Amino acid sequence: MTTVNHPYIPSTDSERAEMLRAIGVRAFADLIPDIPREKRFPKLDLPEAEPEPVVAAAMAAIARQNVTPGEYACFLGAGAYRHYISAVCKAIVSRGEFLTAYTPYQPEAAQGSLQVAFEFQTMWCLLSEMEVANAGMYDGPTAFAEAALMACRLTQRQTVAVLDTVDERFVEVIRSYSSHKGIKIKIVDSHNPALPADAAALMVQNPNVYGAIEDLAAHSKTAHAVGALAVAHVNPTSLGMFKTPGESDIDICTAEGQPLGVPVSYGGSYVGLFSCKQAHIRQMPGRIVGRTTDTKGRTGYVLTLQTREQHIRRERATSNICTSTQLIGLMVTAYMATMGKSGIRQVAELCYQKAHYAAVEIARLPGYSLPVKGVYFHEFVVKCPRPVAETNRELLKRGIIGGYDLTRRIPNGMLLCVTETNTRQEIDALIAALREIGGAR
Amino acid sequence: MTTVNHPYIPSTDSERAEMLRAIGVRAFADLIPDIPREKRFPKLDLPEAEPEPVVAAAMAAIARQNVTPGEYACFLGAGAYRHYISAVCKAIVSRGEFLTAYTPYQPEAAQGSLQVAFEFQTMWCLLSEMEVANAGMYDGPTAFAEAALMACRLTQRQTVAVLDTVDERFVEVIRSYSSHKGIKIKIVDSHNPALPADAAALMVQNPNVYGAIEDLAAHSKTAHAVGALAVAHVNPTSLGMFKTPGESDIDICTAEGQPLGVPVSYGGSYVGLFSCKQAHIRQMPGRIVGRTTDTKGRTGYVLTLQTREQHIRRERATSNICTSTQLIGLMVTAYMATMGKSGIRQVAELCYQKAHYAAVEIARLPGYSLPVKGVYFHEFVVKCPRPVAETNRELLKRGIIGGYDLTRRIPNGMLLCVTETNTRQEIDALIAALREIGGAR
Amino acid sequence: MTAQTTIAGALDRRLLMDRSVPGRVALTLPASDVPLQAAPSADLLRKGLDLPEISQLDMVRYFTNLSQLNFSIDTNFYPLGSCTMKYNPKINDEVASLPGFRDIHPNQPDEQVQGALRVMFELQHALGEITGLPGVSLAPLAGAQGEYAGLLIARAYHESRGDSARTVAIIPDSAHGTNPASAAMAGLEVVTVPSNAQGGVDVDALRKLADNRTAVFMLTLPSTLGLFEMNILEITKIIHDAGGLVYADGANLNALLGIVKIGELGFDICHSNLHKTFSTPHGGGGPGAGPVMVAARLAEFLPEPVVVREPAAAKSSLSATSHHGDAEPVEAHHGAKPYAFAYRLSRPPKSTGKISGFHGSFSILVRAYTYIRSMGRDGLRSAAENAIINANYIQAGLKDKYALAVDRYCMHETVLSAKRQHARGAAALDVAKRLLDYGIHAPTMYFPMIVEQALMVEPTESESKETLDNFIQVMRQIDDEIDRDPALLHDAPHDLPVSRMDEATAARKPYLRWQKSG
Amino acid sequence: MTAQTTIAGALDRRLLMDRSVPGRVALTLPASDVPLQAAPSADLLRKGLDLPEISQLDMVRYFTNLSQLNFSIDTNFYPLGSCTMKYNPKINDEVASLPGFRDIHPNQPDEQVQGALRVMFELQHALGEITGLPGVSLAPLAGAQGEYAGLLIARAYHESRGDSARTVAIIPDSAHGTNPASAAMAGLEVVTVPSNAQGGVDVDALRKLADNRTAVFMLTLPSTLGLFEMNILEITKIIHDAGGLVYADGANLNALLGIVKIGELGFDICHSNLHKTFSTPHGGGGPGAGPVMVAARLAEFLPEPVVVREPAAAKSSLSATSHHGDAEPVEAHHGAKPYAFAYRLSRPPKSTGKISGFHGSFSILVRAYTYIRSMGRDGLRSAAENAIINANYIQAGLKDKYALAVDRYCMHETVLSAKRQHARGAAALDVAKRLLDYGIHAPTMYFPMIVEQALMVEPTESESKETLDNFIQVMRQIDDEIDRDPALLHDAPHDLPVSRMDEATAARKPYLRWQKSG
Ligand SMILES: Cc1ncc(COP(=O)(O)O)c(C=O)c1O
Ligand SMILES: Cc1ncc(COP(=O)(O)O)c(C=O)c1O
Repeated sequence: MTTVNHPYIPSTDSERAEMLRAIGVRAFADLIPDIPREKRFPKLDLPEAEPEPVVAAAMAAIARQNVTPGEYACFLGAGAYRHYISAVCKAIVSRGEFLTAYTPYQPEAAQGSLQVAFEFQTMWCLLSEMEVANAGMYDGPTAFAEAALMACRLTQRQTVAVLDTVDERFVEVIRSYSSHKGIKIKIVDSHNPALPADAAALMVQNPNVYGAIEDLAAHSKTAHAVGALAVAHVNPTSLGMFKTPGESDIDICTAEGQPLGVPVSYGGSYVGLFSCKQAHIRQMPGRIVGRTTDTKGRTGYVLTLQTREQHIRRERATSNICTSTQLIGLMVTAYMATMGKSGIRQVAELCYQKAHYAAVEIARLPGYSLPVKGVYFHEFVVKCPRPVAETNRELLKRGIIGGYDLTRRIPNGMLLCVTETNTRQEIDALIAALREIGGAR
Repeated sequence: MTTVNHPYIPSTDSERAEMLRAIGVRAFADLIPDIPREKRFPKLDLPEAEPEPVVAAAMAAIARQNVTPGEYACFLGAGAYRHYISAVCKAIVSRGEFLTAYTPYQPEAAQGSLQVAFEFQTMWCLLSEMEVANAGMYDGPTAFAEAALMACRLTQRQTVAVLDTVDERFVEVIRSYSSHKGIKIKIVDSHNPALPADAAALMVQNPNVYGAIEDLAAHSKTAHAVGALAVAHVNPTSLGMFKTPGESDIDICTAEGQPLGVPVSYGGSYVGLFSCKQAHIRQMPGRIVGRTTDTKGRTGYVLTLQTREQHIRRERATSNICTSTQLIGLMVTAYMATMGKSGIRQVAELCYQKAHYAAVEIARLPGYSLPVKGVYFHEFVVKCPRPVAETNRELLKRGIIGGYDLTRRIPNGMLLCVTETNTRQEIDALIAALREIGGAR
Repeated sequence: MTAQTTIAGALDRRLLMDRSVPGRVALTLPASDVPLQAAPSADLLRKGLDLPEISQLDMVRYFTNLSQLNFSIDTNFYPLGSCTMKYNPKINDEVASLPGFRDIHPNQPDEQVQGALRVMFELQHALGEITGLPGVSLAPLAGAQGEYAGLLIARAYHESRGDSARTVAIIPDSAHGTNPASAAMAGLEVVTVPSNAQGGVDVDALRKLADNRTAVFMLTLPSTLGLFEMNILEITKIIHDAGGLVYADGANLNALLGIVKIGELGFDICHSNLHKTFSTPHGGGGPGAGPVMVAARLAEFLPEPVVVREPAAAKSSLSATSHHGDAEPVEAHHGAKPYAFAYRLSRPPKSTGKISGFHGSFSILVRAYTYIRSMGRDGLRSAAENAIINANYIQAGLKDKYALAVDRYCMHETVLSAKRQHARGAAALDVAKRLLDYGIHAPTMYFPMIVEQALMVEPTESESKETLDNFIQVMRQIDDEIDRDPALLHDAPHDLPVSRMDEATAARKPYLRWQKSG
Repeated sequence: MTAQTTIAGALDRRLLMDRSVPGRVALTLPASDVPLQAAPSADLLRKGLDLPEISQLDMVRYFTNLSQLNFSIDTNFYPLGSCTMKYNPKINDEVASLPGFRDIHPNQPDEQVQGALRVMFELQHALGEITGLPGVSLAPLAGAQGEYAGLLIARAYHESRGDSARTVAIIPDSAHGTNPASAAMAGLEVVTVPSNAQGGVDVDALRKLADNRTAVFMLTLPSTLGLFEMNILEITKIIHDAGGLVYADGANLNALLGIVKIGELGFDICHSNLHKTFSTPHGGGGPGAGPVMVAARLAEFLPEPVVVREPAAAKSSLSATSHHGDAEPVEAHHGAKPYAFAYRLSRPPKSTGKISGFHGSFSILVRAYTYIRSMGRDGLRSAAENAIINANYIQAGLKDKYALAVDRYCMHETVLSAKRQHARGAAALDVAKRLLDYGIHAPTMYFPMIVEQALMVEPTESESKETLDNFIQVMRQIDDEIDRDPALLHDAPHDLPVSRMDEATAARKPYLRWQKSG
């Protein structure tokens, strides 16, 4: 029996002894007769416990080993976006009662989490103009992939058509999620999307991998023409301004929730947003919260439609998802609520304005051009005179974290993202730096 | 009527109009007939409202204009001390229910704050080994000054003897607090404290202005011999190790609470700790929380002995204090509780060990000496070969915030403070830097 | 009720020491990393040390549960008169906890803390601007200390003129208790002037009291009755004519922001409670900050420190015209070169001296400064206007049921009298306690003392109309309950962690700390 | 009850949209600072946008009040079996919110995020060490995704050997629902193996099922009955002999830390729920993280990314021997010079690919890493031992009143059966709901499904003996209440924000979002 006195373990030696006595054993080892003796108590090649002040200092030192946006101007997007998060949101999210609760299986003891989830569903429906939503998925890409599976279930078909303007990252996740179910993925030309007749879904990203706005309504028509569902994966911030999936007759809408109040945090934890038409709810994956009444007629909220889920339906469940991302959902809820009607719109417009200012100015620089046509939101591709990695290294020297390297699609293509967090000063510095770097050869 | 839409002001124009109608006036100005017309609505030379993202960025930029301990090694003490504050304490203190409550005048709606204050009183009594304590004063120096006034009330005398090893800063505050009441301050020689016969109190600081330990028991005897009270102002961290005021027969004990879990925060907000012998409670200043029962016999806590206070007794109150420092009291409470029996002792010992290591090593450096004899805790005076301001400037270039300039008492005297937050690496860097700087001439 | 309970289902109110178990720890510290040093002799050391021994989880759970026993702005409407329980913006807390503010040491030389000094300097400017009294010291740690500082200034002023017989402070009977208490601390004799029927100062009485012994007249503006003094210009003239100074207790400054400048009414000195008007959190009873503002001719007496700016760097004040980039004015502080710095702490030439440990309630000052920037000049005025409208709206909604202390338009708060309710069997206390059952904090009760059965209601501008409407409805319903079921009031509150407390016993047999016995 | 109430004194449960008032704002944003750009054509734009309009105070108050309706670890004992509701250290949250972790972008090149990659690399090492399975990918976002990733690896392994007829997953009847669900997603046919009378796997039945179609056998260890499989070595051998792989559902890893390494028992693959064993907050249902660990020979199939270290910088792993200064290994990243960097993201040669958006649940990974450093090797073992002792202590204190699913010493949790209580008129549900009245969260109910009236109790190591004693007492008292006053159970909970909910109607007529009607 090791006897470590640790802040996270209250029992003292004498208490442990007392408990063992009450249990009726002499030593701890008597409690684990089934563990093969020769395998017990292996040596762990791990350091000894570090007191909190040591850990705190060590972790701060490690954190400083990263180049941190905020200290550096940052124009990276491509799936994760920097937006201002109000102190109000942080205060709400740090409440221990939200942070340290479990999934609300006991509704009487979890009305806080449940009502938040109901607000989340509500506001995501309002923002996407879809009819119903679930309480969140792991992240955007997995939500998109689950939408593909859902479309296959709904149509009883096994082919998923993916527009060629969808990010490869998403296609990979869709493949991981579907490959062993015999589902085939077909990449279709965005300019002339020819869908196979047995397509379960047409999967669209909006804005697409180049940051450009897709014609969702047209894609819906294309899908519906062959009896497929239209699935759109959208940037939620863009909905503050652009036409919604709901208005475009999209059947299933997913999104990466991160831009709505979630720190970029090296890519996680995020939350997938998922909404669809009312008719399809019983094939929706994930947790769903519904309103009902208690024995005294009081309004309250519960997890509902649980028969879709793995803990009831097991191998026939709509998804294997169990622990989801409720806390990140809370961040998104607090964010949407705090930004509200005017704020969400304003963020979208600021992003649009600043990105366009940057794009127009960069396009004027010798050697730089904007190779992708079409309307864009807050991301756009710049063709650079020098390789992107090289350009970015030069930018970093000037205190700027540059854009995302899209060379795989466009030679020397850099996807730049500008949000409301980028000041004009930063944008002008970027422009000046690009001019300098571009001309350096 | 200005019509600013502001996050902190919910009413909209139409609601305001509705309310004015309900009140029965046509315009806001109708509500302020008593304000001289010609004085109304002056121009304020202040900027326009800044949205939260702007304020947040601006304040972060201003904060970066400071040289921040933590980024720099820091050996400053002299009244404010850097100690490790657990994340637990920060989490507790940031709870909105504590942060945004008022003084607990309605006990039924404030049992949280009241029980915390009772814990505060308890733990400060336990730490100082005094019999009773109040719920906190503005800060250490004002607590010390109020103790002088209390001693005058108790003894009906008008002279306060202050040991010459008490920091001038404290003497100034005592003077501000007492001068217009006709109270005289007499500075007495610490080696041979000759008290005037009409002394109300002997005021002692421990550790004293040089960081050295005073013989509190001897000072108590000296005071009591002339019928004066012994008042000790102590560093609470030192009580983790050194003999207590209680054991030394001190009558009134005060302390700066800051070292117990309060950020140094450029000198405020802090909290004054105040404890005394049971016999004197009715002359104690400040808020006091007591235990009692409710109509159903349940235990609870209330503000008590309020007849001492200004809101009841007005000009005959024991003090004018009203808003005090309950939240800082909470920080101290959370800190004492989290450190607990072993932690408080261990912090004191770490401070002692590290300070002594530093002192011994610095004393070995050519040109440096320790001019003050006696036992010290975590501060000590170093006599430098070069002026302190100059030495500190040199230290800063090497990433070190040096000591407190005590030249007013000791030529080239620098008061250095070493706490558990200073790593050996930092201390060794200080020693190396002092060697280098000292020899530079 | 989600709290920790006992086996009997009651709240678990045990104290930490009762939860303590030898050997438990909530935190550990690293071992010493320096060579072992000689210990001090044993007789210098303390013997035992009794403090709680609790695990970290139990610590968090204890305090989290305790917090939920509180009413607070973050959870409840809190119309506590005279206290300005307005919203405390979260961004202010976030800013105050930036390492560059939270971790700077009060003994760092001025050149290392230019950011902090800039905040203080610009806050001084803003407060001077808002009050019309340009001399500002941020040193006082709360309103009462601001008063005391102000009175010390008044005394120093008279003494500097050889006018040292002025030892009387005239104070209205409606004043807050700190006013006479502060005056007494300052060695002044307190003389009370009565209020007139309209809740103002009895001017004739004042005229009789004002003479060559008058050091200062202290007036709360708006008054503790929530009224703007109707004879204000006459009053300040009377005092000035008698050679005295006029002090404004600025606790209620929230009603005057951008509406009128105290200094332009003839006041010489005032304080402001930043924890009221400037939205810093009350923290369950502090910390506060009570800066003192004075007319230019009194600035030389201000308590230290005062932050000054070197003329060289004349740009960055928090003003409409000269407000510049926030990262500008001070040079970076790296490397070897000496700093260019602009702000420094100073001691006014005839300063009344030091009244607190360091430079004031800095963490509160930072919050107040952040608030002022967030509000801007129009936002501040809007705050005052909405605070006044909200108070009058409540007054209008209740005056048929609850008597008014004075039937006039009020400023930021309305003082009701529960005398009719009292006549029907329910005291102001009962009404107040019954409000708690509705999740609304009680108004200030029995203050000002000159009003019978006073209930002082201050909604502030940060409450919404629905919240006010709900309050009005509840107050009216409570009035109904007196006749319907008086026990609802007498036994209130019903559902809180405790019912009414035996305060008499608490005071008679003070039990002020945990005792081993339990 | 200190919450916001309606005029009727009930909780105010209105939703944000019901509280919305046109024109209110909780936050404002600065105007654009760039020249006005051409707007997109109107037909590309959305029409209306309905979202709440609420003031900032009302927003804070709304969410703060909501939070108080929850039970949570920070406020209550939460003995929820299979969920490991242990203490979530506050320092972990503080670390995760350091700008250097919180604000780094997932698309930053490796050389810019060496700190982050180091955390991931060392966490991989630690998890490999704890489980004895050295191949680690941190990509999976929760336990269920870890399972799925593991099953994809199993499939890829068999396929890489041309053994593609292996399409069966054998799963015990006691398994968690995610196991069969994940297997189905991976295109495997699920075959169930029954449990034996001692709660272990029916070895004979397993032997019959294991054959050349067996892709994988999934076993939860300790099992969902809280038992360590008594024939574990035999079982792993049976599967291996049949050519299958053995998967460990590591949801219950908390019982094994430093007690036994899963890999040494013959398991090939496992996942671990960091949000359970490694104390990251459950957040009301996630986010979690479910890293997958595999034997060395399977490492080439791991999902991407995996963090690798360049041999050049062979120092800083989180290991007993080579753990060095935290600020060391990576060169500073200022100025012009190219970085010396050691860690990079990589894709294993035969990777099953990408299963989530970026690099895993980073904010959770940081917390788990911090936890492991805080515990150290002895602390981890101590956690497991104390978790096991605590569960057995509860079991011993209740077994005379509540039947045990299996009467053996348990591991970290004990599965009680309320069948005797059920016979007397109170179901497991009633007991569970009644516990809520005592401020204790309900145990997991009716799981595992093979146990009648199951109540699965997992106290964890972070609860104190008093808390356990109180729980035992309360459970015994509840048992008494069945005969004394059964309504206490049937109508429970009594004092919570809601009583039992009509879940049937909720599912029959789904009401899933706010509607204008209300
Ligand atoms: C009118 C008035 N004056 C003075 C004060 C004293 O201010 P403080 O509590 O900050 O010391 C108060 C505070 O309650 C007050 O309401
Ligand atoms: C035994 C077991 N397996 C798997 C899981 C699934 O893990 P997660 O919820 O993280 O997806 C759980 C979680 O409840 C569990 O208890």
